[in-house]
Amino acid sequence: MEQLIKKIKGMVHLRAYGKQRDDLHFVTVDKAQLEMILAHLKNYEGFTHLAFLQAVDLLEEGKFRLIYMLYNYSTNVNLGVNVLIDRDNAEMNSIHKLWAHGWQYQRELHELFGIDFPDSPRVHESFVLEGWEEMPPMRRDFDTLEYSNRTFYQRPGRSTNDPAEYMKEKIYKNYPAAPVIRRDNE
Amino acid sequence: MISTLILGIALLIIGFYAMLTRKNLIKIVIGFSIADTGTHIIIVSLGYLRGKTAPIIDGAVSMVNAVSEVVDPVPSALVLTAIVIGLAVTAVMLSFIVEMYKKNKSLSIDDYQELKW
Amino acid sequence: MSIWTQVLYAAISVTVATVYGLTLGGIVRKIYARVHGRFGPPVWQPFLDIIQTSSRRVSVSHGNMFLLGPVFRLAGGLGTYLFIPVIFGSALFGNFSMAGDLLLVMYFVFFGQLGMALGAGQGGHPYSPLGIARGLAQMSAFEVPFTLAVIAVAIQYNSLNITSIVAAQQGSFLNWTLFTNPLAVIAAMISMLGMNMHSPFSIVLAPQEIPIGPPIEMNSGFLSILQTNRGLFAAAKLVLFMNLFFGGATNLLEMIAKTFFIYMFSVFVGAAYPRFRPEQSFRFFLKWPTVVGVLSIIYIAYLGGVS
Amino acid sequence: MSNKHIDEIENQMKLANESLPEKECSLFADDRPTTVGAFNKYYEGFLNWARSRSLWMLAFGTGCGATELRPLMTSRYDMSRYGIAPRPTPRQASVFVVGGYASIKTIKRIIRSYEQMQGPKYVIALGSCTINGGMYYDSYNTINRLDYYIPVDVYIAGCMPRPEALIAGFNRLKEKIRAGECEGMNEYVEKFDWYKKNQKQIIKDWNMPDYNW
Amino acid sequence: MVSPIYILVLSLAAGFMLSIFDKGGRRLSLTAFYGVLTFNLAVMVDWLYRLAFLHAPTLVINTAGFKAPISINLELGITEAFVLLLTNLTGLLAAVYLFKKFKESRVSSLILYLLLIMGVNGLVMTQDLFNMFVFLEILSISTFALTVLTKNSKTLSAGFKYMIAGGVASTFFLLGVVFVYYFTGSLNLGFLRAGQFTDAGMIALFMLAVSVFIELKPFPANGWALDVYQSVDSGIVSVIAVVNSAAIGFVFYKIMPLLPGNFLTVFGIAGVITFFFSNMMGLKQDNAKRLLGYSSIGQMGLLLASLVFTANSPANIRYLIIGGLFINHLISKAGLFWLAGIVKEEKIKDWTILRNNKPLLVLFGLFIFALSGLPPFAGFWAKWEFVKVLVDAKMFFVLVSVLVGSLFELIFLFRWFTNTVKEANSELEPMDPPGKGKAFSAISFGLLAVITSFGIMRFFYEFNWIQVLPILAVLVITLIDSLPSKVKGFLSLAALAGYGYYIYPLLESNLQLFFGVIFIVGSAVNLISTLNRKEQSKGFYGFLLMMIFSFGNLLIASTYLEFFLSWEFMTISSFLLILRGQKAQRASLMYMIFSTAGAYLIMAGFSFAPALTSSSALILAIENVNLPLISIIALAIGFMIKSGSLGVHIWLPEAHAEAESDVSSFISAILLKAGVFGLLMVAISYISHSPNFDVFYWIGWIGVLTALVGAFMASFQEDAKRLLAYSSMSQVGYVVAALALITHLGWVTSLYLAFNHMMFKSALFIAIAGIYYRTHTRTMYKMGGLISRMPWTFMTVLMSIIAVSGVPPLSGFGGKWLTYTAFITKGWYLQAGVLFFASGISFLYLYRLIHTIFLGQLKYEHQNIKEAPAWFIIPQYIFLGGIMAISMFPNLIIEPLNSIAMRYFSSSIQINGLTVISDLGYWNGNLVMYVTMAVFAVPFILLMLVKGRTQRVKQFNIVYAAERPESPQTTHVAHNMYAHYRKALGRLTLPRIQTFWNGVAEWAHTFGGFFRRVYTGNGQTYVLHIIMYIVVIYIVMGVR
Repeated sequence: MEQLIKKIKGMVHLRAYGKQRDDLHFVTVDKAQLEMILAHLKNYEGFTHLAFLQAVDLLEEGKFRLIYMLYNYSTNVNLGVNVLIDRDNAEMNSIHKLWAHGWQYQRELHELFGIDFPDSPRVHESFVLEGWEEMPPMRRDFDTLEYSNRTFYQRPGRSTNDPAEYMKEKIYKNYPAAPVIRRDNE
Repeated sequence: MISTLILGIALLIIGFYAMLTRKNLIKIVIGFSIADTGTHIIIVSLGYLRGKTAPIIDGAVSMVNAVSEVVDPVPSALVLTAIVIGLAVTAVMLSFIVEMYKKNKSLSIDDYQELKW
Repeated sequence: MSIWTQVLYAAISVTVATVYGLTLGGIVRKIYARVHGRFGPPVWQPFLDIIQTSSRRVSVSHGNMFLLGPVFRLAGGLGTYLFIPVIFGSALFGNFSMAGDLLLVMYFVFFGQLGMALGAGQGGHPYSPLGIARGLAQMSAFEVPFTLAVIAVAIQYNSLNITSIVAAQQGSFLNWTLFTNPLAVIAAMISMLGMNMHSPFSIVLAPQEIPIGPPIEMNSGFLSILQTNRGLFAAAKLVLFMNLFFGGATNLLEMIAKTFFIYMFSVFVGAAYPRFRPEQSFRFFLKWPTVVGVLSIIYIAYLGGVS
Repeated sequence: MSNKHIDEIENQMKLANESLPEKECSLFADDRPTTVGAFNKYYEGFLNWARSRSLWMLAFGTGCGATELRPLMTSRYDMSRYGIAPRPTPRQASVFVVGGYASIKTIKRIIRSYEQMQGPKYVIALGSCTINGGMYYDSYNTINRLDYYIPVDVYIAGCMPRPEALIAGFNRLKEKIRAGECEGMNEYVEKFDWYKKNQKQIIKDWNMPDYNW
Repeated sequence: MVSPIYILVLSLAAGFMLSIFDKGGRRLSLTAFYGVLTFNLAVMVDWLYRLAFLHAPTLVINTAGFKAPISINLELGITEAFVLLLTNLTGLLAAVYLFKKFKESRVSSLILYLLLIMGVNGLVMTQDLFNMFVFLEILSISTFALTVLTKNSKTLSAGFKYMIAGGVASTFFLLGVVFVYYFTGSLNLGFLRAGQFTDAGMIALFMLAVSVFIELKPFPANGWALDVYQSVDSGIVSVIAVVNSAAIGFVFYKIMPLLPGNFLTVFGIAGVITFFFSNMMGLKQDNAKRLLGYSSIGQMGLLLASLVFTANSPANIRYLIIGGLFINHLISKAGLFWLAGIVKEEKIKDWTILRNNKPLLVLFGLFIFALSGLPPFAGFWAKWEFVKVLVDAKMFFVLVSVLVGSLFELIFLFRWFTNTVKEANSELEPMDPPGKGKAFSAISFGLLAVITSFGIMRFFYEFNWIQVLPILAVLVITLIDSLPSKVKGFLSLAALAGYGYYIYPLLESNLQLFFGVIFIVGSAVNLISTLNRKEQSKGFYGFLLMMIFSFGNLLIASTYLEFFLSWEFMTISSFLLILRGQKAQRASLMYMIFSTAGAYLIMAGFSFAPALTSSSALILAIENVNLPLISIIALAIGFMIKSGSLGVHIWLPEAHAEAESDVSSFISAILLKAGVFGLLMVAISYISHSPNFDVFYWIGWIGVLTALVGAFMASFQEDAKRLLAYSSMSQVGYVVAALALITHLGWVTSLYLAFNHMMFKSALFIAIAGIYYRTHTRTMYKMGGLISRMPWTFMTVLMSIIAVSGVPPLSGFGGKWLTYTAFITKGWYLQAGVLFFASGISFLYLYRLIHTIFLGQLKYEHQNIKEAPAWFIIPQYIFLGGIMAISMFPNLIIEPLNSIAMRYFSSSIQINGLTVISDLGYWNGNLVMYVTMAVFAVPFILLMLVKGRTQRVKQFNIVYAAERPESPQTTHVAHNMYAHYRKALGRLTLPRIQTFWNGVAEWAHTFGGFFRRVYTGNGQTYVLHIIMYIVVIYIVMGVR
């Protein structure tokens, strides 16, 4: 794995590298070099499978982090390739030519985060939200409660209980406290 | 008579052989001519009677005993006609060859196979 | 017998048969439930269902053919039943069997199926024609052994007249076709599995793949007619089988007893086997049952099976 | 009444179906549903009794609560003894069990299916989500109150309710039916415009006729 | 009264003078040229008139003042005069055809042409062998020279090959002449007798005969001729193919009496082989003129064979055969060569431009029909009689070769014809208008063909006018073709009524009457649907009337020939009707090929049949005829081809599907019944005698399997008409199978089914025609939901499919009941089982038909279409009325059928009131109908009670898994509807028979392609062929 990271370092500007587990690593690369490195990883390093493509809204930094999670079947290693893109007018190159199913993720990201992927097939069609008109709902500055209150009819008298406390009070009032089971790995 | 007959047949066969094996158009016509000549010799030899003379009634053969002295005149008459006809056919053939040579600049019969099947 | 007496008798006979057929359906559901270890619905649940569907206040129709589809279906069931003499020697249950013989009955079966297919077709739902296509194809397959069996019976009794076929089986139970011509009975009983469309031959309704198939658009009153027919038609088929192969019946009790056991055959097979795929089903009927049917004809016609 | 007048009234009876493309307008029925009243009391009572004993449930799992419907069919809980049977098509079903939270996308299908059921028809709403949104009360795409979109006969609270609770709910529904209180079908027609307004407010991509016959 | 010697004199003189005349201008020389040719013709007309009508004695002209054998004498008998008349006529017309050419070319061509004609005249008339040689050479040399009338590399090389071959042949001829003289001392044919030739003399005769034979281009020593035919100018080649061949053929005819029997047999067989192989090789040919060359060679071979094999026949028959073949060859071949010159396209596929010129197209068709030996042209009669002669002489090898060869010829000719008429060709170049002379010649021969045909029919066979009526109908309709289509339609209907009125008294038996109803009444009702035609429909009604009249004539035909003639008329007219379809090229060709194969079998079958003893209609007279087994088999297969039985059915779906939609109903509902009628005829003869081989048992199996396979195939069709076509095949399979039972009940069944099929299939085809008229598609999955747009048509289809399927209470059930009862009574149990299987499968295709068209989803483009026009609806409901009538009152039809069958068998059914009782069961159609109505009413009332308030919804209001349908196209289940069935049993529907016939065609083509490789194009090889051929013939004949 170190070799691979070295190789990547030699090829592109590696912004960051992190190891989460033995089989899960993350690298962060530049937006412009993403496609190249993905193609390389797919074609030469055995990361043939795009497990998912997901975005994280880094509201404070004004960025989206896109995570291309790749998987290598022969070594059973996951490699997340991260790239940071601007939050305003977010736009990214499509990777549907590398992984045909990528278009579906990109369509989803477009709908939920408002990240545009020009050239990606059917990217502007609605995905799960049929006829959504507001700000993309997964952006963190979207106030979902406010939206819910505005859109749906609330039933008055709603209250919330912690289920454990509630059950203790209602059902198990007369029972002794449950024994704490100690687990070895704790 | 037999010898001329054999000669005729030989010429006929030579002629046909030439027609079948030579590639040159002119040679084929020559073959045809030889065969034709062979035919003519066969005709004459069939009409020939040993010790008799040509069926021309002149001083040598009198009118009276012509029947006993001359060979059968009919084949001779036939042959004259046949020679003329053979000549005509040969002439037409040669004229064709001339025209063919003009058109295609070749005298080989193998070059005239565009019509087939 | 005047025509009105006949009509009255026919009405009584039809009512009895329908009630009987529906009850049988209820019993079957009960049996299935008990096999599963459940309590199961009450035996009269089919009647409740019919009342429920027919008491819907509104219904939806896709057109005249859709409207007539269930009518055709029930008319087919009624017709089939009405041309079969139910109880041997009984005027009450003799029906209109003087109008035609076994062939008429066999072809009248198609009347309802064709009409239903047309009605369902006008529903416009893609599952309907899918189910019908399966049903017709399966029908063409299971009719082969059945026909061969019927031909064998016709040869055996030298008649296509159901009454005389029954008459020839009277006397001792050894005279039943079941014992005189067992091969034909085997072929016919296997094809009955297909006819009843129980599992493993339930490819037409097939709730998982093509949710209930042809009647998918049928609703309210239309559905209640179909349910009624299900009871009546089941009874008609059973009576036909009883007449052809099991010596017929001389009284109502005998009829009920015999048909019940005939029906149980397909029920038990259905409870035990999973469903075929369509093409497996067609191939199945055209293989062994057909061979058995041919053998039965050979046995009867050429090997002197008729004693 | 003049012909013009009759035409006008008839036009009022028709639905606009504005969200359909023009070429499809002729492919959908555009009639407005009407109320159909009960028969006389005693006969209707008999029918209601039969209806309550033969509840045909639309086997359409709209949310996570539908998981609880499966055990209901098994030998342990055996709903068939109450005359409850699943039907694969809304045309034949009489009870619609809404299985928990209903996202906007799902509510559109719920409305379609509900309208395609033939009345009298009943709705059992399953789980807290259908009552007030439950744990999804603040979600941007899950409705909070089902009864604003279709008439609901019985709510079964819980997250999720156990099969026993479901049976209890069904029994409650039976009682209501026998009491002749389940007129959701007519209610829907009477408050048709209100329901449609609510529905259309959240379903932006309508793309179906205003009433799905 | 001019002595024919002047023909020679004048021709020769004119030949010399022409070059002088030409100095005075081409006009003058041309006048002289045509003058001489006209003079020749006039002399021959005069002489033929004298010899034939004034019974003048044979003219003998002695030359040089001596009598034969001293002098050369000419003879002009009636045969000579006849041949010369035709050859001179062809010569003149060919010259007219070549007018433009002659005007421009050097005068020597005129001279050569005159010499050629003179050579022909001399050759025919002369009685002296050597003189014959001289004329032969004159003919040859002038022909050689004329081949290069248009000079190019091709003609030159072809001419050269021709010369070499001709030279070799004439060498042998000369040798033969001399040897004859050597052995007999005489050269005069009149004085030579066969007996004079000793064994040694045989060689002389052999050389003589074989060289003439070589000149007649036997296979395979004929490559040179083909090259000439292909390359040389059409006008000249018509002369070579027709006039030269005729003359040389006549030479052979003249020396025939000298030849011993074994020689003749060998020559005859060689002729047949030539005919067979040249036609087989023609299959592969795509060059029009070379194709005609193959055909010419074949025809000459046939002519030779007929010369040889008819030697023992009565004179009038012999002259009909030889003369018929000769005239036919002469007219059609010359005509076609001329057309080839007019069209100026080498490749067959380029002949489509002929479509631009309708009269020429008609002419082309005329010549093709004549050449194929179809009636009413001379070749037909000749072939009919020739086959009879061959059968009588038990020359089966020759018979088979002649028939198969003829079939090959027909195949390539009709491929050419259909290609010309129908081949899809987007850019149709305009055709140059033909020169006046060219057109004149061709048209004259077209007229001649018609005149000779009528002559033969009128004077030789003395046919009643009714037998000729089909042809007359075509002619009359052609005359009034400019009238609007509707007027013609009504006139045709009136004509049909008149015809029906006329033949009604001629129908002596119920059987004829029954088929008369199917043929005439059925056709008349079907004809109503054609009244919808908006366009002019040129020729359509002519062919239609021709077909219907031929049907009628089949019923009243009283001799084999009349029957066969009507049969062929029916084939021709139906072929032409099918050909009118848009893409009917392949379909019509296949139809023609199969029909003709069938016709040849029928022809052979009739030839084997013993003579008729009574003069009533054939269908009745055949009772007393004991047909031999071979005749029964041949006839049965022939008729089964027409009824589309399994194995020979592949024409059927194509023809039904591709014919125009209002024609298909005729083909299916009525044409197929003609096959049944024929088969019935065979069966009638069969039952009254006790044959030792049970043919009909196997026919029964074929019928049963036809029913099964037809039903299978129908289930997997996407094309509505193709589906109905296979359905027709299946239904007629039932008819044939029931007929093959040869029992009373079987025949009742068969006729019942036939009648029923006529009605419902007509109704269905007309319904589909109406739908096609509105939707412009036959592909079923492109339709759907039409029930709301075309309810009347839907009703027809619904009733019809109930009638087809056999569901009570409609008439179809009667058919099923009768069928099974009949089969079980007969003891054909397994067959009954298979039939039941077939009837089960029929539900599949019937449902597919009605569902995919009428039910399901209506397509966007059909949202606003209208009901079919009334002209389509009216006949449908007439047929429906018929179906309802016999459903309600089956006795209406059962009783007559019972009486028909009782003529041949004792009755096996009782009719008790309204109940039909068989040995096995009973059936009361009337009661069933009432019960059905009642049981239908009960649920209906019930439904009305329980259905509540019903909302009528539209097509997209379906429970689509809580979604809404995307589009009607994707929601309509129609395409490959029985995919699962195909998966299970689709192996049974593999087109094995199609593959088999494709294989046969492939083999024939391969053989043709293989054999024609002998024609290498090398002149030397051709010489080798000739010499080898002579050697082989020599060995075969065993000349010592």
